[in-house]
Amino acid sequence: MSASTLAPAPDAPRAPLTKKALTADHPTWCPGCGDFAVLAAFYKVLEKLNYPQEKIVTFAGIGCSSRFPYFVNSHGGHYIHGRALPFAAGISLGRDDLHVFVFGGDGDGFSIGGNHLVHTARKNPRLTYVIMDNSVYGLTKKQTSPTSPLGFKSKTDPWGAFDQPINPMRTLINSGATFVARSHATQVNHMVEMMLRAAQHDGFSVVEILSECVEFFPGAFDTSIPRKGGTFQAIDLRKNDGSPEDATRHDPTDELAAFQLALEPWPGKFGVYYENKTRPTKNALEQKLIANTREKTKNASDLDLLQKAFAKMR
Amino acid sequence: MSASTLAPAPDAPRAPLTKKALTADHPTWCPGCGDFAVLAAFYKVLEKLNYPQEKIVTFAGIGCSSRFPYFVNSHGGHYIHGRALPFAAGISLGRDDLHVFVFGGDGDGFSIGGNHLVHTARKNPRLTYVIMDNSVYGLTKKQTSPTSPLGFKSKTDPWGAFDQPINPMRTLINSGATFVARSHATQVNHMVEMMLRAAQHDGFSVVEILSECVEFFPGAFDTSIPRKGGTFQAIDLRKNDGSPEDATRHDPTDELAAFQLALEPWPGKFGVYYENKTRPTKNALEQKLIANTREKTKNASDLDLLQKAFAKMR
Amino acid sequence: MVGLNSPEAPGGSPAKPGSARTLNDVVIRLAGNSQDGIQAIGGFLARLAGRSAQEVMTYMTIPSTISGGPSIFQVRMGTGDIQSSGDRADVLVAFYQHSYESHRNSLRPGGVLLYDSDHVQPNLDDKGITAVGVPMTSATVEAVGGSSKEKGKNIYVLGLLARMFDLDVAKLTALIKERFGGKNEDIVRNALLAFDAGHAYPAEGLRDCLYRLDRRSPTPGARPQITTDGNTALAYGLIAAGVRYGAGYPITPWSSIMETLRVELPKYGGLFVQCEDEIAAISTALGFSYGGNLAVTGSSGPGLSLKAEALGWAVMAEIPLIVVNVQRGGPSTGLPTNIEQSDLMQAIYGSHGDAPRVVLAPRTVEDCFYTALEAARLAREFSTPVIILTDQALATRIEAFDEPDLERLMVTVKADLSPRPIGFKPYPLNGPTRHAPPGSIMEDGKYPTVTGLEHDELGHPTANPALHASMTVKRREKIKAVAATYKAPPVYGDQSGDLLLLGWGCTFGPIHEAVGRLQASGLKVGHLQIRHIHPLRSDLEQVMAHYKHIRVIEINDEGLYGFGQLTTLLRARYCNPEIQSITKTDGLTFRVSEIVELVAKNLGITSIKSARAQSVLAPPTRD
Amino acid sequence: MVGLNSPEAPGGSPAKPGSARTLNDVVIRLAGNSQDGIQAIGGFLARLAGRSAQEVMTYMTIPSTISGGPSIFQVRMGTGDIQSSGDRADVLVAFYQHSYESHRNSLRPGGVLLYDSDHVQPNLDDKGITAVGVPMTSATVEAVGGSSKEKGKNIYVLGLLARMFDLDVAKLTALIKERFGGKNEDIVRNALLAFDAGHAYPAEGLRDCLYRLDRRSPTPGARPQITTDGNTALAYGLIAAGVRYGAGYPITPWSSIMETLRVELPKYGGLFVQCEDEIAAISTALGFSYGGNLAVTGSSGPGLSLKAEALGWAVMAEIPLIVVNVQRGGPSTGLPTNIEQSDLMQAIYGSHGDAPRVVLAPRTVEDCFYTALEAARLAREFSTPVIILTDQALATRIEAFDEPDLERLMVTVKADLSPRPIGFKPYPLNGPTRHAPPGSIMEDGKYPTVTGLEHDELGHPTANPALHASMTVKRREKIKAVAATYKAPPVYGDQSGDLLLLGWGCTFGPIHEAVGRLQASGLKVGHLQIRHIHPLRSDLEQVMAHYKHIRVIEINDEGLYGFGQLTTLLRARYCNPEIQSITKTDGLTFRVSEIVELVAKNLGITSIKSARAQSVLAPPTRD
Ligand SMILES: Cc1ncc(C[n+]2csc(CCOP(=O)(O)OP(=O)(O)O)c2C)c(N)n1
Ligand SMILES: Cc1ncc(C[n+]2csc(CCOP(=O)(O)OP(=O)(O)O)c2C)c(N)n1
Ligand code: SF4
Ligand code: SF4
Ligand SMILES: [Mg+2]
Ligand SMILES: [Mg+2]
Repeated sequence: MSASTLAPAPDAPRAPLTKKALTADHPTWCPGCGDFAVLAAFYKVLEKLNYPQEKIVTFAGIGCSSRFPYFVNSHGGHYIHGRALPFAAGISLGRDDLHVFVFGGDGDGFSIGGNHLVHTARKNPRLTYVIMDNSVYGLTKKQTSPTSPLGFKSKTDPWGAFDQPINPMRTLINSGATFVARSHATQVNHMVEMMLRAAQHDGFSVVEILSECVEFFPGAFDTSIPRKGGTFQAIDLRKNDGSPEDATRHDPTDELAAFQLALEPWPGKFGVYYENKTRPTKNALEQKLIANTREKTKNASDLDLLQKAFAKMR
Repeated sequence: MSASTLAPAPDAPRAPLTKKALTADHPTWCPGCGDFAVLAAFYKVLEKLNYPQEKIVTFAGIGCSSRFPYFVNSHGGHYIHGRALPFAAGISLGRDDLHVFVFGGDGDGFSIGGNHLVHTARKNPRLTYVIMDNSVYGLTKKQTSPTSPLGFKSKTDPWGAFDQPINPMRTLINSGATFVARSHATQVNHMVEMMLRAAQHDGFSVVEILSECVEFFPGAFDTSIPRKGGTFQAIDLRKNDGSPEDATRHDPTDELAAFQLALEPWPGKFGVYYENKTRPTKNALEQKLIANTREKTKNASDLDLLQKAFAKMR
Repeated sequence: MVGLNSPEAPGGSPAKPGSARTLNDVVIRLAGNSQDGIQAIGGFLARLAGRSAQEVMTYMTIPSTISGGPSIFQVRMGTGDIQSSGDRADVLVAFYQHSYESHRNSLRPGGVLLYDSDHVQPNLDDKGITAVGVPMTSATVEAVGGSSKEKGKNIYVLGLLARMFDLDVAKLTALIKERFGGKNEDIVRNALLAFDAGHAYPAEGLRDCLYRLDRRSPTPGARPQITTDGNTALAYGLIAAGVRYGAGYPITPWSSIMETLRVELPKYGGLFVQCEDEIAAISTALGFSYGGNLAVTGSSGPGLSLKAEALGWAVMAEIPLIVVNVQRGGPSTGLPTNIEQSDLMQAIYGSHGDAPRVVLAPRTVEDCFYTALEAARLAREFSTPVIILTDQALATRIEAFDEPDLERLMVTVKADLSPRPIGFKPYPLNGPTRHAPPGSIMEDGKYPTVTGLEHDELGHPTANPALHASMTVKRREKIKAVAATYKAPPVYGDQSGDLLLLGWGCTFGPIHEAVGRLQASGLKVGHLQIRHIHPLRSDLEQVMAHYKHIRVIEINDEGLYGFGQLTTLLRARYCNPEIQSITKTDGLTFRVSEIVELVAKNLGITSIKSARAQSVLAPPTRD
Repeated sequence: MVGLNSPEAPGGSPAKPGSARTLNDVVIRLAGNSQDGIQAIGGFLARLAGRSAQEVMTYMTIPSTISGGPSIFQVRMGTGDIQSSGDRADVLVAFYQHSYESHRNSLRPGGVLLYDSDHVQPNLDDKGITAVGVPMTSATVEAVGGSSKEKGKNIYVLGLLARMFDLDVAKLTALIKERFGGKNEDIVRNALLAFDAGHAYPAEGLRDCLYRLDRRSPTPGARPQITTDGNTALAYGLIAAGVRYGAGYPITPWSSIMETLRVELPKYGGLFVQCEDEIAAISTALGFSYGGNLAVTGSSGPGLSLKAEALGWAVMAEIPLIVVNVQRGGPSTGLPTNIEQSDLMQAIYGSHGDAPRVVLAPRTVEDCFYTALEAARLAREFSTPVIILTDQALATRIEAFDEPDLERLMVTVKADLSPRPIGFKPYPLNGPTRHAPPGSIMEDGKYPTVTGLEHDELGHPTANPALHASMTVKRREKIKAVAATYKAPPVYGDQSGDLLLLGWGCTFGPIHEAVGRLQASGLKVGHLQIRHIHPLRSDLEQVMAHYKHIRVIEINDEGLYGFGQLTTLLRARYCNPEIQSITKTDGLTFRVSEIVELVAKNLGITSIKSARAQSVLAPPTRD
């Protein structure tokens, strides 16, 4: 089996991963942009996960939020607009030893990239996708995005947007992603918890984070910010403790319940909407195929295999 | 207002539209292909609708099913693979006087075209989309499609497909389409009814029709064909007759109920899953914008308007 | 003071220090942060010039940070033939220390540095320039009052410049009122306070730097000038051309065309759709066009790549369409806010198969308007997609030009839905393609088909070998025929001689000025800015025959074989080894001196070099 | 009988009617419906040739209906230099009346029509040919028994042909057993029954048509021949090159490469992903490559258009990748099952910005294998995308060639995940780009970034003008340097003289044969089939200098200015007006006689014309 790429044997125990080691360039976001908090939370997540630094890959499409990988000192970079997911799927499927994270915005993920989201999700490769939803095109300076609410006054809808926006949670649950959560850039602990669970999930996990664009859509998420008079409602997850009140709690393995939660009126709830721990990853399925195939060919060498294939064409 | 395109005044009453008038080339499908029945049903639908023939537009992407417009004697044609919906949206939005129908396959619509489906649906232009789902790539000769069931042995998965297929009904309901129905190519009357309702719906309407590819996936839908030992279960629609049993019937305006119906195990039910008669079409919204704008400019002539715009740049 | 940029222009009359000197044109570079509203001052100056029968050209940079960050705006204004925004500045206004440090070298020897003494400490040993410090920040706060803080600083500077150059205060005041009019009363008042404070800056402080910018009184009966940028001119050109429908997806620097059309088209009964991506955008636009109403889509580099497949469909189905591509630095995401002319080959050859289409490139802001008109005419007449290849420099720079005669130019076309007679063929082999849009009755009862498959004269798909060959010829000859309809621009400068400079797009101005300087050194030089990129105008060979050397100036790479993209096309067509390139890829427009220098070097003509060295590289300080 | 296709070949010994005559090679055209398994007979014949040290070349058409419909399969086999599938057939096997009618004219004068007398009624007045009727359908039913009906008709015909040409029955029987082996026992038995019945067809019925095809005994120690089509050769070439990952989306005629890789790669521990579209496919492949394992993606025309943007990213980020494009008729959906060479410009210029990459074009089925190896080498060595521009004709035709020496050729490369020392720069300005794939420890603690934005030597984005200029140079010079590593093919025929014929891709064989015929008429003619399309080999100018005329044979349109796509490139580079095109776009491969005729016409040399008229257009019937 020639295709695998063996990493050098793990070294002697290393010093734990720190924020300092993880910090790369200084973010070029506008002061006050919600994405700063997501970055800070992500550093914490990596500190907790303490993966070998060289095994972390952060990738993105194009957008303000997609600059994220520049600010994380890990392998990574950014690809073209809207196509980071199939790229990342290639990384993950070809290199099962890596921890792959993808970052992006609502335009990148739900507009131009919407189909890749669905098809990556149904294939379930092992990777984590964090969407920083500011309900606007930030980098291109204020056009309507697919999550812009009705009435939002952008440069392309100065009279207020009137195309029906998508519902990100519905879209994600429907996509077939095996882990779907929602968080808020003003809630650092909650973000850390959601991203941590997502990273630890064995499959395609998505966290949508409401992250305000102070430049082009200030106040977008005030209704879910307590210090601005809103309410932040976390999902009460089922504990399976047998208590009667537990039945009223949200069971994240129940797709229909997740869908119902997604239909709640704005600003809705935050937390884990859906989780499926049983569907095998594409990584596992392809590995199984490889194993079965190689069993049939009795682990023949590449040269043997190819010579046999040519012999058949004589 | 210069943009409109005025059709000549309606003529004297014309002879009703007949199958003969509607028939163009002889279909090049394989003998026995399910798409023949869809075509026959569509002729009937048009006969019933009796639109002026020149106002009917049939368009498609690429695939066996996408050859459909060649066989209908109406304005129309076919575009590139997977992109017929935004093309058709352009026809409809620019020419509100036409009746626009789009045809295509599961690959065209759910694979390469998946994102256009979602974004066209959320915009809700007035047009009808018929998907002939054979759960395989027909024209390219038997590769796995996004609706191929797990285990389907195709040329790209000779050992049986293992990527999770999409659930078309879930996908369509989630897309925001305002009319979603499902039918079966062996049930001509049912198809006619569904396509007729779709055509009469004021907005973006979709009918998914299971249509067997006898060449590359014979028997795909036998479980829903009574004469092959399967069962065809039509949806019992709510009658709003106040009867107690009516409460158990399906209410197509209830999104959650539609979603639940979509989760039923294969082969599932057939009929109208979802219908929303209240969301305005994009055609209407854009016309309203035009009307408001022109009211503000007091219906100035194009020349006046442009001269004023230039005067501001002096 | 006569600026570096017009060393040969007459009329700059030296005067004794302290008194106002008259000058033809001036280059002012405003350097600050993008929040400081320097674009606003630049805009006021440009429009003032437009209203004063002066010429004007601007240049700006966009910061690479998302919002804020260092940024400049350069204005060149005056009488005479202003074709570039100026190689070097006569006046540098520096708001911050970093502005001063980054832009000191853009100032010509002897130029004036006007700096905010609240923020900037210039090197006082720097004797090559005249440095004038003004406490811009504190003076603004003082004038306007504490609450609005430094907000009016830019308007204060505008007042200062008005004083320095004896600008028309009444016109400026009117512009300020127009701009801030609709808003809060306070805003107008504060702006005027700031302006007046700047204008009242004591003359002693500006000793040595008081000028009088030559004003022309508008020729009686002449069309008024308008002042705008290339994207705006293009958008309104499309409207004048009767284009009422469009679809697009945001991308810099295309977006502003789309934003203008989205807001403007409903006024004309049309509409513009923002789509989910560029493929959907071109598809929706093609749907509009198929419906009988010529539509527009557009993007910049990456988006044009995405449209390649659908564009090929439009070629095959022969559907009219306008595709705007505002070029920026490539490849890939490249340098999104810089200029490059590297999408030419893609515009011509970017789709698979033989997919000929028309490609036009506007040369000035004004030409953006007229190119839109021509594109629409060609698209309709030849039932073909037409690509307008504009660029980041044209898109964002401001020029003043004569207001177009809209009464004469305005186009109104309605879809022809008349019944089509028996025997109607949309794709006749021996005639122009004419579609019957949906809604048209076909009198023989046979409705037409459009497809991306090869087809017969009725549009029906066919794999007939001979038919594919003839339809390929039809599509090719159709595009060849386009050239016969061109009103191609004249050759500037010498009509024959040593050197023909060819260019395309935004380099028109700098090449034009370079011609003058090269001529001044004794060479006979002509200049042709090619607007019709594909097909090329048919008399080009004759034009070229009159010159010994032909050099093509392009902002793109010299490629694997040493030639820029337009040069490659010209060489392939004419097989003339004298057609060579002068290229660069630093993301900036060509400076006049750069062209002069590179041409001299390329031709190995040292005499030019020395001539240039004197007149261009280190011009004597004249004031 | 010596076929039309080798009029000059020796060894065809005339014999008296009724007895077997020896011949060098024969062209058999099988015409029926695609369900009839004519490809299968063709395949058997081709593999028999391969196992008999003969040469073989096939040609087939794909019906335009979805399944079924008329279809042909043509085999040319024999000894000698077989480079094309033959202009006209020596034997036509017609299964149906429509097969007879459509293909009668493909038979050379004096050729043999073998028809199924159960279905075909030929024109018996047609004296130009020998018509032999055999009740193929009923004889098969009779031999095999009613249940399988006509299923074995093709194998019956194979038996008949074996009788006619005295083919090696033992080898054919072995092939039949291998082919049907794994399946139901009955199938093998029925096939053999049908074969024997055909082979036992009474000799009287075949009077006048018994031949002996010259057999060579394999040179002792020579490598055995393999028989396969271009897509298969390419897929296995990629495997030999150590490519273990890929992603794609179905499209004809690319799909079969993807299907082979999807099935084969897991055996080697790799995998191939079927994606939702071509953009996802190239993205996934780039993800694999970024992970350190060179990957492949591919498509045909429309799919290549869709990959344009991502391909530009690969150029900018300098990520190695192989992109296969199996050309078909364009533009748009075009003629999906026909041949055309019209994606060359798009392959080179299809992405926005200056995005140089490598483009290679295999010339034969065998060369598909070796081109894959070269593509992988270049992709890795230069960290660049490489496009393999193959075509529908190569993809589907079968040739026999020497089995490659896999032991020598097989490449094994593992991603280099070794720690990178302090100071490591993935994009040094003065050295080759070398990525550190994820998993590599960076000893200075700074992890690298890849991006489609312009970047510095470390990969960090920058809008620095000078850096963009130098990185543009780096990317360009890198691709230029590729040419130095080429082992370019030799010039065939005369090394200097009157005419150099240039070609690329599938036209290798017909041009090669055309050279022989042109030489026969006294011209000195050379032939070079250009495999390295971009960059071109650097000695081309010297090669061309040895000839008076240069003509480029291309299956694409002559374009707006009269030149095919490769010709355009060559003219731009060399500015040599003697470089001209001979093009066509009828969806079919060039016939040898067509090339000879067009060259003669183009050069205005009537002497060739008459020479050709004799030897080519109307060769005397020799048997
Ligand atoms: C193919 C392509 N189309 C368009 C663009 C321009 N573009 C860059 S980012 C962006 C969208 C940004 O919005 P979002 O993804 O929501 O990210 P945000 O900036 O809001 O974080 C667009 C349209 C591009 N780079 N490439
Ligand atoms: C851009 C592009 N990619 C791929 C193809 C090849 N192609 C043609 S039809 C088709 C899919 C057919 O499947 P489906 O849409 O399910 O239609 P069916 O033939 O099954 O009715 C594909 C992949 C193409 N024409 N264009
Ligand atoms: S524009 Fe908005 S999203 Fe972008 S960096 Fe600024 S605040 Fe953040
Ligand atoms: S291949 Fe399948 S889908 Fe296509 S025409 Fe034949 S039966 Fe129908
Ligand atoms: Mg956003
Ligand atoms: Mg299908």
